[in-house]
Amino acid sequence: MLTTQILYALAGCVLLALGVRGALLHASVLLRIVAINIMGAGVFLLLIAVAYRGPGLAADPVPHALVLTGIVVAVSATALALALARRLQVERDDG
Amino acid sequence: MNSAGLIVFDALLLLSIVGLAWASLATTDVRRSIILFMALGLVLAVAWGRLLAPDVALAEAAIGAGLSGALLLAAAHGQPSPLPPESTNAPRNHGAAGMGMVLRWAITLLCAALAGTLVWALLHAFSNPQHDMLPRAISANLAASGVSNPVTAVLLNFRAYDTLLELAVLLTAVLGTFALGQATPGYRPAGLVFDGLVRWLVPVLILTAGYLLWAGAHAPGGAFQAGATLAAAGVVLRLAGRTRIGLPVGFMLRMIMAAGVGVFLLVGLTLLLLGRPFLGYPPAWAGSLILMIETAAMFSIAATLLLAFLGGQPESTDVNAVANRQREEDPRC
Amino acid sequence: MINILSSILILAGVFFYLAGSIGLLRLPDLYSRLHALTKADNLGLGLLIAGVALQSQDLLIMLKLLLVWLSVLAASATSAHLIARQARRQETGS
Amino acid sequence: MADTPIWLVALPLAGALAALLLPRLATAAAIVTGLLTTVAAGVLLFGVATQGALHYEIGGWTAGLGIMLRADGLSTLLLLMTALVVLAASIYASTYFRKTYERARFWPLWLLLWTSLNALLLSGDLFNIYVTLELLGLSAVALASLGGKRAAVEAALRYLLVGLLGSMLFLAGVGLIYAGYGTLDLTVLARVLEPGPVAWPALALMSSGLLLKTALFPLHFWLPPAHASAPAPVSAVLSALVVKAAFYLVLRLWLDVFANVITPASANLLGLLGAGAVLWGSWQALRAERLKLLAAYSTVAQLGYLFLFFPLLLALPAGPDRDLAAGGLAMLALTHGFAKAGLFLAIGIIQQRCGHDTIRELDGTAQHLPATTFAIALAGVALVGLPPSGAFLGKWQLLAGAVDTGQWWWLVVTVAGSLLAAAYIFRVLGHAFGHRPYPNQPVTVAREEWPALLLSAMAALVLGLAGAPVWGLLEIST
Repeated sequence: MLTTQILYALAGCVLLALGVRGALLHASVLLRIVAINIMGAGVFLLLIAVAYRGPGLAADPVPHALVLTGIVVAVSATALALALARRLQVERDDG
Repeated sequence: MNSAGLIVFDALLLLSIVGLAWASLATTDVRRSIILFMALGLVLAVAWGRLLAPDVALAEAAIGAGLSGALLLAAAHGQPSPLPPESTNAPRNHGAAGMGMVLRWAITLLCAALAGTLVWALLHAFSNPQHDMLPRAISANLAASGVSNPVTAVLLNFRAYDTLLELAVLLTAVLGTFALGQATPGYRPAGLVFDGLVRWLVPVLILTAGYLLWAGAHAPGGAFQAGATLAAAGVVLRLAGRTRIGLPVGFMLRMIMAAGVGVFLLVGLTLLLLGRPFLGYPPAWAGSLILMIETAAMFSIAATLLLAFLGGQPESTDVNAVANRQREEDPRC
Repeated sequence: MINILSSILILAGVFFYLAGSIGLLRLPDLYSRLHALTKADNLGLGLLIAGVALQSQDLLIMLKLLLVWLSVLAASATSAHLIARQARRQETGS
Repeated sequence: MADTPIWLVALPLAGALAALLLPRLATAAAIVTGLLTTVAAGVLLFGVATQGALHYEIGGWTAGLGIMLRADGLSTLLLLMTALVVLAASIYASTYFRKTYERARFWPLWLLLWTSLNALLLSGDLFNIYVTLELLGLSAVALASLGGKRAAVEAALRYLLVGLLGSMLFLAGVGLIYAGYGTLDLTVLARVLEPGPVAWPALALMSSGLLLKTALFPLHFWLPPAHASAPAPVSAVLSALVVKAAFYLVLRLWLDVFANVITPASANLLGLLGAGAVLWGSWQALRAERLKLLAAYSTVAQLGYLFLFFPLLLALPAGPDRDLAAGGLAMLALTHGFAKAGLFLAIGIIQQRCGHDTIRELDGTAQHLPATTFAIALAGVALVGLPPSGAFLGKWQLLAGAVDTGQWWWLVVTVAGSLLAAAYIFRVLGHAFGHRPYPNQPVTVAREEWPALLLSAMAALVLGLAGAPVWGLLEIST
């Protein structure tokens, strides 16, 4: 067992749980979007910690590639969510 | 650095990660939360570096911290600042407030249980010897993949199909934002100092993007990091109040948006028609094909991220835009 | 010898960072906070980079470090200017 | 033949790009793509029926290193249903969206949605499934927001946030699996997974993400507004296919990949939630004031039936009885797909022709739009589960399974749900056949009404008679 790996994975779990809590409890749409992004960051931290093999050893490249994909997917989803939120604001102001 | 120092470093890093996440979620001020989130992204980039994931560190710094933050801040732009505290302080009768408290605690407990279970499961997973079947298979096949950076090999060769679909996700998101409305109006023109920075920064960013794209084959970098850097150049221009930010309109814009998925698909299908598997590059050609796909992907990613920052379709002479404001005719009964 | 020199530089850099952070927390208004932050950070980073550059003993890496410092200088100077100007605008209400 | 799986993904994706680049030809491009993809789905079905399950290694890399597509009986049947439903809805959509800019927006997203459905049904890799889920979620949300009204945007935003929460939970489960087993390939995982502290939480995380997306009671709150405020062809596909894609993944994980990890208690929990969905969804459908809302709540209920099968399948020993029950589940899912799509398209016609879909004001619709009303009645036959619809066969197996395993309480739920379904369908038909004299001429517009009619007829007549081949195909598994 690698202490580093465990510590970072634990932080990932904490971020995930904090994000879920924020996503469920916040009233503001933007804050919910931030919360979901933090949740994603937690999952990414978990994956990268899984990939870590110790100092001086090459890490497993698969989780790195997965996280890169995940980051791009997350920013896409964030962009769409923000566009929806903005449109909703416009509709509210009009009505 | 000796191991004691490293442990102190780890502890500080982890504390700031958890602390920033907590602070970002604890506030009801949207802008404050976003800025703390961006700070979290930067600290995470350091953590990726610490965990020997430089590719992810670059992407996180450019996309996770930079562009996501820019998108969020742009969306918060229209909102009054600081946002009046929502719902928590809203007048309520006692029963509803009691219910709310119960719900909050229930959700908090649920999330704590979630974290606890995950930790428990992970400790079990880590107590077994680590699986290195897949990393070994990757290094055994790296020579045939056309690139020497294993992360690029996974992204654009072994799991290229994921990346193709991921580009489709990006395209979907921007098409979705197009359907929702027009680009936001620009910002006021930059003053002398900012303009000076822009003049020097934008060429450097473009150069960096080119370098990252080329370096991706053998060192940390690649299309996503490069595309995000290129998009950052556009964002900077936009913030400096420029109207022309390097994006074409109409057909050319759609070409650039489609280029990433298009070239990828074209390469895959051409190989299929030549009797090879879909996206099964011949080893001799793999390097060039990957560079070609990555170049197209970089432009698509940059354009897409920039369009997402604009928040919709830039003004154009397109039929779409002109007719955009027209409402549907009334039903015909 | 080089080790001692670079340690002194790095420690000096850390001192400026510390001073800057304390200034950010303790100083009364936005302008003086900006003053503390940018001045101290730039100098702190410069010293830190000088210390690290001495350790590396490779010209290319030294150049890269110099580039990092120059970029940060430009960025922080500009952002400090923008923040101050925006604050000024809000004060004068224009 | 061996390449067919990848064509099922590549064709709609290429079509989406064509529709994006040539907005004026978008409709033609979409219809051509639709025909080609449907042919490909037919070829795949033929291939699987004659040669057994198909595997396709993308890039020629072995599974594990690369990503493998797999097509077995169940996924092939769902792929063909997807193709037929999307094709019919496409034909309807070509008349529904009348303006060039509407079409230019709609078609690329529509074909991307189809791409994601096919990719999801074929995927044999856990992380790839996550990517397809995100593609599915984002394209579905973008399409649902096309209505443009405030209600549609609001519902779409909630749909997106719930979907993101779900896919992040799913991804956390995937990460756990990778930490514990070092592979993402479903076939390999099915071999190596064992019950324990890694597999249980991973399955729980992935399942809760998927249950959010498939809107299982009580996580269904986002579905009715999203499905009821989207444009009609989009609602049809959201209700018939999109939620079912997430259900398919639950089924895949529980009965196939994690088969030796699940416990009877967890299956009973799913059954219980399913029962809640059947009763609550049907009750809300009965109380709905708008047709679209009725259809959306009916989706909640119909998904509930599918979850009732889990405790039965777990209790039945492997053998012909279990296969029969599994076939009943597939039959019910297929029938609901066709029937619900037909119903939503028919509602779309009513909404466009009459300007509203308020149930109380439907009087005279049967005279005004006879073919559309017939389509609704046919879809209703399938939703209630009357013979000869496919749902009748499915529910019959559900009842038989409940009796065989001595779990009579599922029987009560099924009967109660069917009675409620009959009530809400007859409520609609009662108004439609109302005697208020209707001044206008009867209208039939073939291109608008055929898709709805064919889909409903497929559900109510064809599937029920095609039981034997469906059961035969389902026995082909990977």
